[in-house]
Amino acid sequence: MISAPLLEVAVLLLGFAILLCESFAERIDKRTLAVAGIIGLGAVLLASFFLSPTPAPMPGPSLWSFYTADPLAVFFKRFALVTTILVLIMMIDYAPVVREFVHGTTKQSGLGEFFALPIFTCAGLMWMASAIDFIMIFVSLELVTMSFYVLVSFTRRNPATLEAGVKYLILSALSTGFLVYGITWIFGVTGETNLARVAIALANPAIERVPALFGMVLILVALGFKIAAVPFQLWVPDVYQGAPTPVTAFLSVGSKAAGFVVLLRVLQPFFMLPQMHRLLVGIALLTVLYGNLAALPQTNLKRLLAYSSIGHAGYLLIGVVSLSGVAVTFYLVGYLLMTLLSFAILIVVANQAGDEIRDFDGLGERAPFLAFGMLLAMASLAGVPFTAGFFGKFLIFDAALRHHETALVVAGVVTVACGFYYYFKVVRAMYWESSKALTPISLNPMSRIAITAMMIGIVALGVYP
Amino acid sequence: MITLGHYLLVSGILFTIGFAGVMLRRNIIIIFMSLELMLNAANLSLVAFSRFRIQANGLPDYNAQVFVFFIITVAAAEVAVGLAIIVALYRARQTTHVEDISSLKF
Amino acid sequence: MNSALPWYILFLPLFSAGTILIVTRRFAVVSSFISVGAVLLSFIFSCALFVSPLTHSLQLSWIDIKPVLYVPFGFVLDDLCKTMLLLVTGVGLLIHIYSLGYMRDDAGKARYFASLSLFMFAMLGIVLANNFVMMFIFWELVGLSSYLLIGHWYERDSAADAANKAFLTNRIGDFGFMLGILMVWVATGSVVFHDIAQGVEKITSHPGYLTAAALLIFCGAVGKSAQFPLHVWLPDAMEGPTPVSALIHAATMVAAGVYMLVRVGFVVQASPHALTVIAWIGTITAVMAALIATQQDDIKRILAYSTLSQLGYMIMAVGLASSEAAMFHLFTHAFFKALLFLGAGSIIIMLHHEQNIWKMGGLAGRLGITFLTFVVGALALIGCPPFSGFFSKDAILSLAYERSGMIFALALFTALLTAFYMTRLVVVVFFGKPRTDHARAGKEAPTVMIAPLIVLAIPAALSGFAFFSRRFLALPVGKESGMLVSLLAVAVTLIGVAAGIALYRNRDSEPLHLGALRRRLFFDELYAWLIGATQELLAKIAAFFDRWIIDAGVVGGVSGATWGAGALLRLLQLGNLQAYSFLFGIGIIGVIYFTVFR
Amino acid sequence: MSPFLFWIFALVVVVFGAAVVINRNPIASALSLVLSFMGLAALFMSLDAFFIGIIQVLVYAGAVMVLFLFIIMLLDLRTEQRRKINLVAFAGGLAVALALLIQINFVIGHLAAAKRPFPLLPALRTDDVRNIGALLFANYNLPFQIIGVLVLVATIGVIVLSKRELR
Amino acid sequence: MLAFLVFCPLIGAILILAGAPARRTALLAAAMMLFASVLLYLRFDSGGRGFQYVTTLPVNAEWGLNFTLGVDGLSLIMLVLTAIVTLAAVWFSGKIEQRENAFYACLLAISGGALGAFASIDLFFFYAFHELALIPTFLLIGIWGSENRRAAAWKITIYLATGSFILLLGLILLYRSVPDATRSFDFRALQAASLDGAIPVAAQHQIYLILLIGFGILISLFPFHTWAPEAYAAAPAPAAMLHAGVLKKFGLYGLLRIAIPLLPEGARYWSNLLVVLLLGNIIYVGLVTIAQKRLDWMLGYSSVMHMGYIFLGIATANLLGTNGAAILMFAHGLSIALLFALAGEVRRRTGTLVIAELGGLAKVMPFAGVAFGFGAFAAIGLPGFANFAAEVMVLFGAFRNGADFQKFHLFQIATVLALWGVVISAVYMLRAYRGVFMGSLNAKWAQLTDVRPSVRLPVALLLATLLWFGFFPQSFVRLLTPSFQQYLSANQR
Repeated sequence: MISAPLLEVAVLLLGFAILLCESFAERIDKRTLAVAGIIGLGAVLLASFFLSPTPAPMPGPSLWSFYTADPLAVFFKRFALVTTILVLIMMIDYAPVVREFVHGTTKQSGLGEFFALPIFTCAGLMWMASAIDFIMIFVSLELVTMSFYVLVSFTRRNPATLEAGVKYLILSALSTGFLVYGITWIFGVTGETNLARVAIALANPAIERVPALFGMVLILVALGFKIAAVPFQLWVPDVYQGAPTPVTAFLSVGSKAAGFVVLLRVLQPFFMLPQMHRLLVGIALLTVLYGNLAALPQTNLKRLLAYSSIGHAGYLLIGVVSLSGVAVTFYLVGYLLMTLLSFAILIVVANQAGDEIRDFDGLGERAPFLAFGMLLAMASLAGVPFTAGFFGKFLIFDAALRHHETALVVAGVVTVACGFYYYFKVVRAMYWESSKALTPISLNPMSRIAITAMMIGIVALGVYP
Repeated sequence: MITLGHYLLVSGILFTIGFAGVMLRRNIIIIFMSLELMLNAANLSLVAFSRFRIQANGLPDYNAQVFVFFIITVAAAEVAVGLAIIVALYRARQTTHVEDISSLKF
Repeated sequence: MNSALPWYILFLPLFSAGTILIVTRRFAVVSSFISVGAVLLSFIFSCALFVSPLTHSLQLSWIDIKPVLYVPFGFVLDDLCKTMLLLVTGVGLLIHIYSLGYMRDDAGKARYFASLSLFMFAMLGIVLANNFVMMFIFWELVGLSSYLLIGHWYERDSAADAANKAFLTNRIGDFGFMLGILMVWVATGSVVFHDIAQGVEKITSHPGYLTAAALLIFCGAVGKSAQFPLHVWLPDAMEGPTPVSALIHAATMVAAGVYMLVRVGFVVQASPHALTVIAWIGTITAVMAALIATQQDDIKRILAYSTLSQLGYMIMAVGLASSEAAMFHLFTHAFFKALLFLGAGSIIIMLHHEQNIWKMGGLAGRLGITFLTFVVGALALIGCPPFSGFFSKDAILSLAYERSGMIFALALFTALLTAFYMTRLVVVVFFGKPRTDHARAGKEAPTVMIAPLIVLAIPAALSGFAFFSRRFLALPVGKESGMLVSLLAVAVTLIGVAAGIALYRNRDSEPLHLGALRRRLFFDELYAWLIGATQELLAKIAAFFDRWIIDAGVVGGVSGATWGAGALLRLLQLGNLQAYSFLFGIGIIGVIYFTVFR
Repeated sequence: MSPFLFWIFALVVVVFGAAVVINRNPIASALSLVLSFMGLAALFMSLDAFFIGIIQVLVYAGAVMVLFLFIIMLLDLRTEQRRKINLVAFAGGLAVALALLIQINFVIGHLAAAKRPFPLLPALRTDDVRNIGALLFANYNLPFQIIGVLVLVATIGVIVLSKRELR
Repeated sequence: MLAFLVFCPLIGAILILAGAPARRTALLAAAMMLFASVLLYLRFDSGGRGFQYVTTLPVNAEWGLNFTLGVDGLSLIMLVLTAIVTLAAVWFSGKIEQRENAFYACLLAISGGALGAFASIDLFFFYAFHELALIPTFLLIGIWGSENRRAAAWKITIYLATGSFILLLGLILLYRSVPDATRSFDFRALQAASLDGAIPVAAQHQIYLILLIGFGILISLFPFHTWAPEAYAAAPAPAAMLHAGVLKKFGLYGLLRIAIPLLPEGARYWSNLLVVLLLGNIIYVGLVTIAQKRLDWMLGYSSVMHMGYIFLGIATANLLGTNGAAILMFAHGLSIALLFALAGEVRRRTGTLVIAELGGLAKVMPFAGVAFGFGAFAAIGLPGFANFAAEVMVLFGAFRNGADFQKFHLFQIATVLALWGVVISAVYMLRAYRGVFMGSLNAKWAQLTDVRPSVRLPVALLLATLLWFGFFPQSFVRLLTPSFQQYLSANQR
C-alpha cells in the first residue's frame, strides 16, 4: 500500500530525472525522454490504484490538514495523470513545430524542457486535486499557472505564441491577485484557511456575511478565470489559438478540470447562501450561451474548440449548480476524451495542412481513420448518443431538471443545437468537400494507439457508462 | 486612533490603484508593476488581520504571515518568468505595448 | 361449390386483370381472350346464381375491431342483386366481344382489356356488396377503372385531362358519400345494410340528421351517375374508346348511383325532404341534358347527354320514392343505350374515327344492320311504343303525374326534346347524301361487332313488356291514370319526331345556332373559373406563405438571429489586452454587485 | 504605534503607488514602486511583523526592483512617446477602479472588527522569525516544498525563455 | 432473434466500412433483416398482451437503465416496415459513383437506428437509437444529394437535433415524474406507474406538450414541417425512402407508444391543439402541395400532408383511430418509399423533376408509369391498398369521438376537412401523374429506356406488401388491437 502524497513525490522525481537526462545526456534523442515520462506516469497511474486510505484527520496541524486523499482527489489525480500522458504523446507529434520555433545549439534543444514541464504541471494538478486549504490551493495553483506561463509561450519564435503568452501572463496574474485578496478576506473574517474549519466558522451565525461573501466572490473570480467562465473567459480564445497545440489541450483539459475540482471543494461551505447560488446560475447561463453562440461564426478549428470549451465549461457549471458531482465528474471524463482526441487529430493534420477548418477538406479520403476519429470526437462534443458526450449532457440536464433550473435547461437545449451547427461544420469539411492535396497523412504508432484508445473510450462510455 | 479599518482601507486603495494601472497603462512592464502592487495590497491586509487576531498564546496569527511569505515568493517568481516573457516578446516584436500585440482577436 | 358462386363471379375478372398485368402483358391477343373468357364464365355463373335459390354466402371479415367497427367482406344475394349481376355480366360480355373487333389493332390492347376486367370486378363488387364500406371500396375502384379507360389514349392531352376530370369529380361526390356513411354508422353503429335496416329507427328518429345523411349519400350518386351539378365529367369521358362509353358511361357504371340509392332505400326513402331534393336534381339534370343534347355535333356527345337525361329520369324516379320505376328504367336503358353506343361505335370506326354527325349522312344503305339496330335503340330511347323505353319511361311519367305537376311537365318536355334530338341524330347520320369521302366509303362492320348489336336489339325492343321483365324485377304497379299519361307521352314524342324531321331533312349544316346550348351552358368555364378563383389561388397563397413566411421568415429568421448573436458576441474579443482587463474589471464589479449588494 | 507615523507611511504607500501608475517614464515608475514598498514595509513593522517587513525590503527593493530596472535598461524603454489616449477607455477604466474602491470600502464598513482598534500584544515578545520559521517547517512543510518546486519551474522557464540561441 | 435483427444492419455497416464488398454485404444484411422480421411476425403470438421476445442486458442499475429489447404488435409492424423499406432502398440504389461503401454503410446505419428505436422498450435507448441515425442522414444528403444538398442537409440536421433535444427534455421529465420507487426507463414499469396514476396531471400536461413539440418537429408537424420537403428533394432517393418511409415514423411511434399510454390526461388536455395543427398539415400543406412545380417537392410535401392523417388517428386516442394510425404509418412508409424510388429513377434518367419539362413518359418507361400509378393511387388512399384501410379506420375513429345528433364537434369537423383533404391529395397526385407520365411525349425524352431491372424487384416487393395488407388489413389489426387495448387502458379510467 502506498500513501497518497508519495504519488506526487514520484511524479516530481520523474520530472527531475528527465531534467537531468536532458541536461547531461546531450546525445540521446529527446523523444525517448517523453517516452520515459509517459511510462513513468503510467506507472504512477498504476500505483494510484493501491492507495492506503486517508488517516483520520488528527487534531492539531499536520499534513492532512492541507492534503486529502478522498475519492474525489484520487480520481482527479488519475485524471491529471491520464491527461498528462496523452499530452506528452501529442507533444511528440508536435516536436517538429517546436524545433522550428526554438532555434538552439543542438537541433533538439528545448525539447527536453518541453517534455519535463508538463510533468511538474501534473504534480501541481495532483496537489490541487487534493488541496483542502486555501494556502495549499494557492500554492499548487500557482505552480500550475507558473508552468503554464512557460509552456504557453514556449515556441517563442512564433509571434502569435508570444502574444498568447503575454495575454495569459497578465490576465492570469491579475486573477491571482484577486485570488489572494479574496483569501485574505476569508481569512480576515474566519481566521482560518482550512476549508473544513472555514465551513465551521461560516456556519456560526455571528459571522459577518458581507465580507465573507466578498472574499468568496473574489476567489470565484480567480477560479472562473481558470475554468473559463463568462465574464472571465476573455483570454481563452486568443490563448488557445496562439499557444502550442498540446499546451492548448493541456490548458483546456488539465487546468480546467483542476479548476473544477477546486471549485467543488471551495463552494461546499457557501452553497447554503442564496446569493451564491444565484450568482452561479447567472454565470452558468452566460457561459453556456456565450461559448456556443460565439463559436458559430468561427473558421479556425483551434479557436472554435476554444469557444466550445467555454461552452462546455458552461454545461459543467450547470452541473455544479445542480450539485451533481457525479454529472460533473462524468462530463469531465467525457470532455477529456473528446477534447484530447480532437486536439490530437488536429495536431497531426495541422502538421500537414493547418488548423483552419478548411484545411480539413476531404480528410475523409486523405485519412479515413483520422477523419472517423474526428467525426467521433465532434459527434461526442455535439452530444450524439452512444458517445460519452451524450451521457454527460444527459446527466447534466437530468440533474438540472431535478433542481428545476428551467432557465439553464432551456439555454442548454438551445445551445446544443448551436453545437450541432458548428461541430458539424468540421464534419462537413471532412466529408462533403474534396481536398486540394491528396497526400495521405502519416501517423506514428504511438499516437495511433492513443487515438484508438480514446475513440474506444468515448464509445464505451457512451454505451456502457 | 488607528483601527483595523484604516489598514484595510489603505490596502484597498493600493489594490485599486494597482488594478487601475493594469487597466489604464499600455506598457506591459508597468502593468506588471501594477500587478505587484495588487499582491502587496493583499499582503498589507493579511498582516493587518494577523496582527488583529491575537492567538491564545498572545501572539499574532502567524499563519497569515506565512501566507504573506508565500505570496512574496510567488510574486518574485512570477516577476522573473514574466519579465523573461516580456523580453522574449521584445526580441520578437520590438515592443512592449499592448496595442501592438492584438493580432489574435475575434 | 354453390355457396362460393358469388366469389367466382366477383373474382374471375380480377384474376384475369391480374394475369394480364403480370403475365401476358406482352401478348395482346391472349390477354383479350383471357378477359373475354373471364367475363363469359362469370356471366354463366350469374345465370346459375340467378336460378339458384342461394341467399347467403360465406363471409370474411375485412376489418374486425369488435365492438367498435366490423366491416365484413360479404354479399347480398337478393333478386335485385341477381338481376343486376345478370345485366352487368350480360351487357359486359357483349361489349367485351364487341371490343375484340373495335380494339383489334390498338397498341394498348392488353392494357385495355386488363382495365375492362378490372372494371367488371369493381362493378360486380358494387352490386354484391352487403355493407357501406365494401360498396365504397368498389365504388372507388369503379372510379379508378373508368379513369384508366377514359385515359386509355393517354398520349392525347384531351384524354388525359378528361380522365383526371372524371376521377376528381367523382372524388368530390365520394367525399359526400363517405361522410354520409360515417353519419349513418355513428348513428346505427354498423355499416352492414342488413343491420342498419334493422336498427334504422335509431337514425330516423332524428329527422334533421337523417336528411343530412341521406343527402350526403346521395352526393355519391350525384358524382357517379353524373347528376347536376357534377355532370360535367360524363361528356368529356367520351374521350375513351367507344365500347367503354357504352359499357361504363351508359349501361352500368353511371347506373351504379341509381342502384346504390335503391340499395340503401331504407335510409333515403325515410326522409321526405331528401327525396324532394333528389327528385328535383333528377328533373333538372334531365331537362338540362336534353336541351344541351339538341345542339351537339359529336355523335358520342349527343348520346352522352341523352344518357345524362335518362339518368335524370331514374334519379327522378328514386326521388319520387319508386325504386321499382327507377330500376325498370335502368334495366331497359342499359340495353338500348349500350346498343346505341355500340352502333355509334361501329359507325365511327367504319368512318375512320369520324365523330361529327355533319360529316356523315346517307349511311342507311351502306350500314344496313347498324342502321336497323340503331333505329331500334333510338325508338326505345324516345319511348315509342311498343319498344322497351316506352314502358319504363311511362312508369316514371305516371309517377310524376301523381306526385308533382311541375316535375311531370318538365319530364314531358324532356321526352319531347329526347324525341327531337334523336330524330335529328338519325336523320342527319343516316339520311340525306354522304357529305365526306369517308361517309361514301363507309361499309358494314365485321361480324364480331355486328353480332352484339343484333343481340342487344332484342332486349332493347322487348324488355319493356311485363312478361319479359317481370322475370327479372319487381315492376311498378300500373296506375289507372296510366292511359292519359301514355297518350300525352306518345303525343309529345310524335311532336318531337315531327319537328326533328321537319327541321333536319336534307340539311348539310346546323340550321339553328343556340350558342348557350352549344357551349353546354358554360358549365366547364364556370367551374374552371371557380377552381381558379378558390383552390388555385389559395394554393398559391399557401405556397408563398410556406416558402417565405414560415420557412424563410420564421425558421430562417431564428437561425439567422442566433448566428448574428454569435457574430456580435465574438466582437467582444477585441484582442486588446487592456480591453480584456477592462471587461474583466466590469465583470468583477458586476459579480460583486450581484452577490454582495443584492 | 502612533497614528502620526501610520498616516505618513500610508500616504507614502498610496502616493508612490499612484505614481507608479501615473508616471510616464518606466524608470520613474519603478523607483516609485520601490518607495511605495518601503512604505509598505514600514507599515508591516508598525504591525509588529518585522520579519515580513524585512523580507519585503529585501525581496522587493533588493531583487524585484533590480530585475525591473535591469530589464528596462536592457530594452532601454524611453518615456513612452505620447500616443493618443483613448479617452473612453481611460474614463471607463477609472470608473471601474472607483467602483471597485467603493465596493471595498463598503465591505470594510460591514466588517464590525474594522471599527475596533488593535488589541495590545502582551509584554513578552519572542522574535517572530522563529515563530514563522517553526510554523513554516512544521505545519506548512508541504506548501513550502511546493513553493520550492514552483521556484524550480520558474527557473527552468526563465532559462528556456531567454536562452540566447545561435542561428 | 430480435437482437440479431437489430444488430444485423449495424454489423453490416461496420463490415462494409471495414472493406467488405459494399453492395453485396448490404443486400445480404437487408435480406437477413427481412427474413428475421418476417420470422418474428409469423411466430408472434397475436393473442398475448404486452411485449414478446424480451431480452434484457443491464447497463446501469443505479439509474434503472437496461438495454431491453422486445416487441408488441405496434413495434412488430414497424420492424417489418423497416426491414422491407431497407431492402428496397438498398436494392434500388445500384452502383454509386463515389465512396460506395460509405453510402451503403450510412443506409444500413439509418435503418439500424430505426430498428433499434422500434425494438427497444427502454426509454433511453429508444431515444438514443433514433438520434444515432442523424449523422448518416447528414452525410447521405450532404455527400450524395442533389442541387441544394448543402442547405437542406444543414436544415434537417439542425432542426432535428433541436427537436430531439427538446424531446430528450420531455423524456427526462417523464422519467423524473414517476416517484423514485418505481422510477425506471422501462416502458412496462412506466406504464404500470401511470396506470396507478403515479404521474400527476399537471406534470402530464407539461410533459405531453414538450413531447408533442419534440416529436412534432421530428414528424414535420405543422408548423415545424418546412425541413421535410427540402430535405427529401435534395436527398438521394434511397435516403429519402428510408427517412420519409421509416425514420420519420419514429416520432409517431413515440407518440403512440409513450404519449398516449403514459400521459392520457395530457393527451386529452392538448388534443384540441393537436387537432388544429394536424388540420394545418392536411389542408394547408395540402394546398401548398398543389402549388408545387417539381415532382420531388410535391412528394415531400405530400408526405408531410399525410402525417396529418396519422396524427388524426393518434389524436382520437381510441382503439379504432390508433389502429388506423399504426397501419397508416406502415402503408405510408411503403407507398412514399415507392414514389421516391421512382422519382429518383426519373431524375437519374432525365436529370430533372420539373413537371412542366416532363410528360408522356409512360410511353417510354411503361413499367415506371404503371408502378408510379400504383404508388400514387396508394398514396391518395384508393381501395385495395393498405392506405385506404388505414384511412378508413382513422376517419371512422375520428368521426366517432364525441359525436351526437345535434351538431358537429371539433373531431367531426376535423373529419370533414380530412375527407376533403383526400380530394386535395387526389388533385395534386393526379396532376403530377398526368404531367409526368401522361400527355404528349416531349421529344427530348424520346430515346429514354425503361427502368433498370434492379428497380423492378423492390418496387414489386413494396407493391405486393401494400396490396396484401390492403386486402387483409385484419392481419395487422389482429396484432395491434391487444397492444392498443393495453395502451388505452389508461384512458378507459
